[in-house]
Amino acid sequence: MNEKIGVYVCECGPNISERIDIDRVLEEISSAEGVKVAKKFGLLCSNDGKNYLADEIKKEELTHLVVAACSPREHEQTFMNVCLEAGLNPYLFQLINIREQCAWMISDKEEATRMAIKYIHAGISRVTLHKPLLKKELDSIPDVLIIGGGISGIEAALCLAGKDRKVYLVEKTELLGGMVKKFSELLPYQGSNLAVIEEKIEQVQNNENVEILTSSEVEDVRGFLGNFEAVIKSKSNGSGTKEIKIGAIIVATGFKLFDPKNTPQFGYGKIENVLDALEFEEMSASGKILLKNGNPPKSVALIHCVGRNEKGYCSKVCCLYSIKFARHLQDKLPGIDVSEFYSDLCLPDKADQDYFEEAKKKGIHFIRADDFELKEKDGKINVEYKAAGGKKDSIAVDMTILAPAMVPSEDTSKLAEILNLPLDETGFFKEVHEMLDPISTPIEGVYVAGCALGPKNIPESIIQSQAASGKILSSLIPGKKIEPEVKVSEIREEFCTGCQTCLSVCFYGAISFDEYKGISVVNEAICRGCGSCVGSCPSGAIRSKHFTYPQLYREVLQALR
Amino acid sequence: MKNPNVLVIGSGVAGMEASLILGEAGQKVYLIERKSLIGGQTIKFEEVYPNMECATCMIAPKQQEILQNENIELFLLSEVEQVKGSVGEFKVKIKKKARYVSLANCIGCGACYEPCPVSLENEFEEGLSKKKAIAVPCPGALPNVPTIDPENCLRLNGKKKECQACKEACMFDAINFSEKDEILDLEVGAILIATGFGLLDVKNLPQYGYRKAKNVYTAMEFERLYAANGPTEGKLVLRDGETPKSIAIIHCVGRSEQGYCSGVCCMYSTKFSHFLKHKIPEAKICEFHTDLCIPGKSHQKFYQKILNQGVDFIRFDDIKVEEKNGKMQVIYKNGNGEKAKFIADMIILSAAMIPGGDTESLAKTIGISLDKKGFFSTQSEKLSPVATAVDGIFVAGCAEGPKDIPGSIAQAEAAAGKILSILR
Amino acid sequence: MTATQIDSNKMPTKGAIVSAEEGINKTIVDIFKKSLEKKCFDAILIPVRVPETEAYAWVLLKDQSLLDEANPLPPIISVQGAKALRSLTKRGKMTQNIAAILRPCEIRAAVELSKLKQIHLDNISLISIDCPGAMPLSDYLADPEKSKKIYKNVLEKWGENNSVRPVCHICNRFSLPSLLPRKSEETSPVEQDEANLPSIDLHIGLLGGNQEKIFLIPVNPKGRKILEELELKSDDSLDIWQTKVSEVQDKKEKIRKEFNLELKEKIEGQEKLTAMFNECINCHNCMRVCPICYCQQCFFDSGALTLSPETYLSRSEKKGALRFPLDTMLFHLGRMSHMVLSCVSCGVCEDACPMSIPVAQIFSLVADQTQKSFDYAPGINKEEPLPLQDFLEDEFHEVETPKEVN
Amino acid sequence: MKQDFKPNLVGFLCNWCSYAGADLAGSSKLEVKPYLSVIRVICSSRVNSNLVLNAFLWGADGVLIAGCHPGDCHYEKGNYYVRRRFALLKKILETLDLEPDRLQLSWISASEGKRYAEVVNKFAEDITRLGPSAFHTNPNI
Repeated sequence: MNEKIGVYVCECGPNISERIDIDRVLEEISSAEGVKVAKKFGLLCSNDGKNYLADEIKKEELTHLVVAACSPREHEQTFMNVCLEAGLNPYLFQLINIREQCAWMISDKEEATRMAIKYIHAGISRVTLHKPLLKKELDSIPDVLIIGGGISGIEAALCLAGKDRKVYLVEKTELLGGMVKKFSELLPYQGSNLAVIEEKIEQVQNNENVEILTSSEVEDVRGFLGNFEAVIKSKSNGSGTKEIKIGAIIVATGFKLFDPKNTPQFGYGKIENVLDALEFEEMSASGKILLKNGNPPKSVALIHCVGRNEKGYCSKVCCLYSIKFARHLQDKLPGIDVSEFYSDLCLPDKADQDYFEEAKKKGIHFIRADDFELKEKDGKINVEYKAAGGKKDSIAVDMTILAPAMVPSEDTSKLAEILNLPLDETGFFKEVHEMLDPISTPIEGVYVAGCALGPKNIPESIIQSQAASGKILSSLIPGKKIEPEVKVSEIREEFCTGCQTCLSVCFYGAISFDEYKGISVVNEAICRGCGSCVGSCPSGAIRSKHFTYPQLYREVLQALR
Repeated sequence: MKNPNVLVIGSGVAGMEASLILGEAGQKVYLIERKSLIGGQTIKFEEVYPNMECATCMIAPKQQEILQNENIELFLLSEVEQVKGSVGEFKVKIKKKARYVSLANCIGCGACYEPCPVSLENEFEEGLSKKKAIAVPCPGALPNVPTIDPENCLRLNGKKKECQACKEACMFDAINFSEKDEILDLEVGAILIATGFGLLDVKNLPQYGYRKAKNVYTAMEFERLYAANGPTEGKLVLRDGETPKSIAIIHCVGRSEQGYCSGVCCMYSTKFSHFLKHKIPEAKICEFHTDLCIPGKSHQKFYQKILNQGVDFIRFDDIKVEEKNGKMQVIYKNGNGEKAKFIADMIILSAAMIPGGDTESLAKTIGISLDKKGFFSTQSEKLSPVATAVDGIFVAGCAEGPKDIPGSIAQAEAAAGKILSILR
Repeated sequence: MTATQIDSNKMPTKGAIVSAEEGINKTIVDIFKKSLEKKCFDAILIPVRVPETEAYAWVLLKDQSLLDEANPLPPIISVQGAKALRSLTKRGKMTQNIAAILRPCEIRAAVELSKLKQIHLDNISLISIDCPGAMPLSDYLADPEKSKKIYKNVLEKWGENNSVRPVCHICNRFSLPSLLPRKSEETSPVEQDEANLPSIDLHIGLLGGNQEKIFLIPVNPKGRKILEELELKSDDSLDIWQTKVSEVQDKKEKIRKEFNLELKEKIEGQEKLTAMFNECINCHNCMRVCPICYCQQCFFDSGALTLSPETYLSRSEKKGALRFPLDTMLFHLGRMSHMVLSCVSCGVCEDACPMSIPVAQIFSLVADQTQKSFDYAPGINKEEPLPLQDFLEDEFHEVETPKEVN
Repeated sequence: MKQDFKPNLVGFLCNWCSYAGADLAGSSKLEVKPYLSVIRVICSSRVNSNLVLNAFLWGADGVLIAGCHPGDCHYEKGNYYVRRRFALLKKILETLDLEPDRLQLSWISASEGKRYAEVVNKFAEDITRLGPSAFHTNPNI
């Protein structure tokens, strides 16, 4: 044994010194194997304390440091920094929590002292097994792949592209703009006129740092944050595939509408002049709001929540665009009679309610109803419904506009497979954490923005694109290396039998299988060090650095002295 | 040359998120917080819908990061006094109130609370518990360092000049009565406003009987009432110590007065029911709502689940609370216009979210406009939903309007994104 | 219904009945000779008697003349068939079509190993056979002739002659096609039928044939194809076989219940269990022969658990004495926690135990309980995920400390 | 009931929720019985039978595994896997009647300092009642 372990007990003023017999502690542990010095100090986290520790490490030429003080959650980092300054690898240090978990929760001084001694012994016998872990640094590529050329994708591209960051914008159709292109107008407080969109499209097209790949799809993606490789296949005039290297990926593949044919009661596809929302957008964009017979409608019914029950969620935006339609109809066809059929009005944004009140003032009827049945009746559409309170009623109109639920776009599941991303029960992409991390995925460096994550209005989609950009701008800085987690898992090849249990439990896809060697391989750039794989491996073939079996066993043994 | 530093006002989930992203990007961040602790409103919650996750567990790691990130300079008990200049070169005056307890010296042992002779209402706990004139708002508050309340400290308010009970109890020489408020000058390139929200003061809506009928609570009071680190350590009891047997939760309190839907009340009220059902299975719970606003792909499922647990959801037109011989009753007209009443021994008011306390004055100091609801307005009509009318000044979270947590976080990340892209 | 009950209307109802005047063994052997002729397999994996000895070995046969010494149902299990299959395909899938004729427990072990990526089942036709059990290795080695006689009788009197190994005597999984894996609620009935077929192609039914005929039972399209290639019509009714299987099954279930009750009595609790494992000499043979113990280095052999001398001293101080070999209990419980959910109760561990500790009986008992609690049937269907590689968000709350502690 | 008996308890606590909960119990000065030795792991899913059984064989009278509440796992799914591993181990001990109560799985969040104290104290009481585990007192093991 040539360890020179220094053990330092912090008095933490009275907090530890009054509740634990520190002198007895020192006496007990100073004889432990490998301990060179065992001392106490008033307050080790103070500047004096930190300087004192640093000096001690140098003076005593310590090989390992054990500090008995407060919780690692308080000052582990503090003392690791002290080690760094004093030229000791910070992982050759162990902080023992004798304040929160001894002094403060055990009133009997005897007992508190006994436990403290246990913990410190555990720390001493553990620390000798610590390995001097080193931070790795990986080069990273700042460039970004954005999948989907709708408003979200465009916004992200504009936010990210710059002289030192190239953006590849991949769109599967021929032109940029996505769904918004089809709209006739936007809500006044959500992009007053479509010129705003056109501007953005133009900006992106004129930006020499954005490479636009229309009629293209992503075929394959490999790699990790900072170092992804993607294969893009172009459908236009067989120009084949293209390999690109990027550091991050934003998925912005948007949504499509629920097909109202799946809810026959609305007569969509059977009855003339029953349109879905997008069809009406295009109709009004064309400027000709006409019935099949060429005449303008005199009365229109707008039905909300089509497919809501079937899908099990509220699409949030339908109420508002339906009101938008109603007001548009009134402007374009004065005197027209418009009725809105809703179940619950969803007006969550601060300006929504005013917009709705105005519509009501303009004489648009709002009827809360369900159980619809649309029938053709002498050239008109007869909308039968059950009004609030259960009374059956009906109204005959020239035209009906359905507001179907928003659902994931076709290629969502295919893309999920390529990128190895989870979908949620609604079929949209699943955020890694619904609350705290609403645009990230389990794969670091891969983000999702806009309606690919779920129904959203335009500002929200833009916010998410800017959010994804923010994450990328701060984690992928041109010329700056990325530092992956240090306390990761590693495979001990000689023990791995290749059962791949670890692959099945790793949430981050950090483990892959080496067919040639027949063993699992941990990608340290992806691993977050949770140790699930270690726990799941019966052979003990995975080592979680800094939490190895021998290290934990030493703690167990000391706990049971 | 542009100044790359950023001023972030408010340390709630939005302010923290933005600061962390900017800090990680290597930007110098000045994070200004009016209160003595960071974390904003979210740390008051026990769990958050729809997955009933523990809010503290979610937020604590972020708070730790904020305190440890060397690019983030935190100013607590601080407010913006003045803003001059323009994008890339703002000059900001900050007023930093005295804490009288040294962040450097104090180790948060709490030895100083006990000896303090003053006991007063703890506003962090919505007045549901008492605290001393020197105290942290709640266990687990970060930074875990108390503040002396100068209005109530006998020494500082001059009522008992010689009192130094706390100073005597402190072994770390952390108490400094002579500490003075300071004015600090900062220079930044961009400013992010994340001052969050407040709740409509329901005292001004007499029909709900708040502070008149004995067991009417605001949503925020209830959040603390069931928080494990709250005044009752999560035990659900009425003011008289009784366990409630029938509970009414009233949505849309103040919606018509404010003229907007706050977007989150339906969900958190449903969350309350979920919690109540779990704690007091036999309790009768009734949610009084108008239009249910439950957007978001997982929210309706959650609502359905609670519905199936036997919670009543009643649509009301108008509603009021009365107390007759000790019994509280909710008198309402239901969706079909029929009058009815519900006897409740606990009533929870889901009140409208309103702009945070200092919004108006802050808007004046910074010189930007508010919308007609009193929130900071963005150029959303130009599809720029985090940028204010003033170049280089951004807004995120509930300062811009009512929002849920992910909404606030996304907007904060967006603001950080915009700032990073204009500063590079 | 539990994972392994019989659901007669789920059992294959049609198959080919082949007369067996020349004895079951020869009949089966001839069929596989023909299968080689007809090129419906390129090779056959089957137990063969080692010439001039009483030993049996697994042989991968390409030359049909060598089949004469083959015996699909030898009186003993010397090497667990799954282990043979593993050594064949651990490094990759078969490049030619192989037929593997194994006992049900061997097949099930093979399927578990395929889930554990230790066996590639591609291009392998799994062919199972009604199994009356095997003789204890020790008995057989002591007097092979006698054992063979007894075994003949075992074959004639299904389930009545209990000179087979105890785990065989209480085995309720002796006929694979009757075993149905768990139904997952998600899958529609249609899918279920497909997904829930046992992972074998062909089954050789002996029950109900009283030595005069055997039943060739296709379990899936592949099995039917094999019979076609052998020019066998698979439209004979299987009623006789089915009724007999169910009959024996019921009998076995009963025996098993009673047996396990008695066993529980014998081993339950610290004291008794310790007594049971007291003879253990820590040779770890049970682990080495176990098909499911697939680790190339057993954690409990890995030296990870060797401690410092002073630790042993302090342990002996605590107990008053420290017994060697060390940690036998740790080894058995540890091994159990690693493999028991996949344990197929094949009994080779017990055969291999030099101290004749009833390892297999104990493990089989625990296997029953644990597998039931996970609603898992090892080795029936290769699509059914391994319990520890899977989870439901809402389950096992009974093992959690309740929200209100007191 | 053995009054003088002081059980040796080992607790594997996840770093993000349960260890924080324990700290909160401390900083709230809640009284906790001095029998449980805490071992910090990054996620409860790091724990498996290898660790637990050894703890027992080496002298633990009880083993506690504590992690984030289901759904709260800092690594999203970890605690679901450990729950299954635990359920298996528990079932084995039950079947062999090896005092399964000596093994406990608790979800304790960062804000549940009080719960931490309650869980540990209750556990300590129960084990005290059970007395020392034969695993390490019986010289024949």
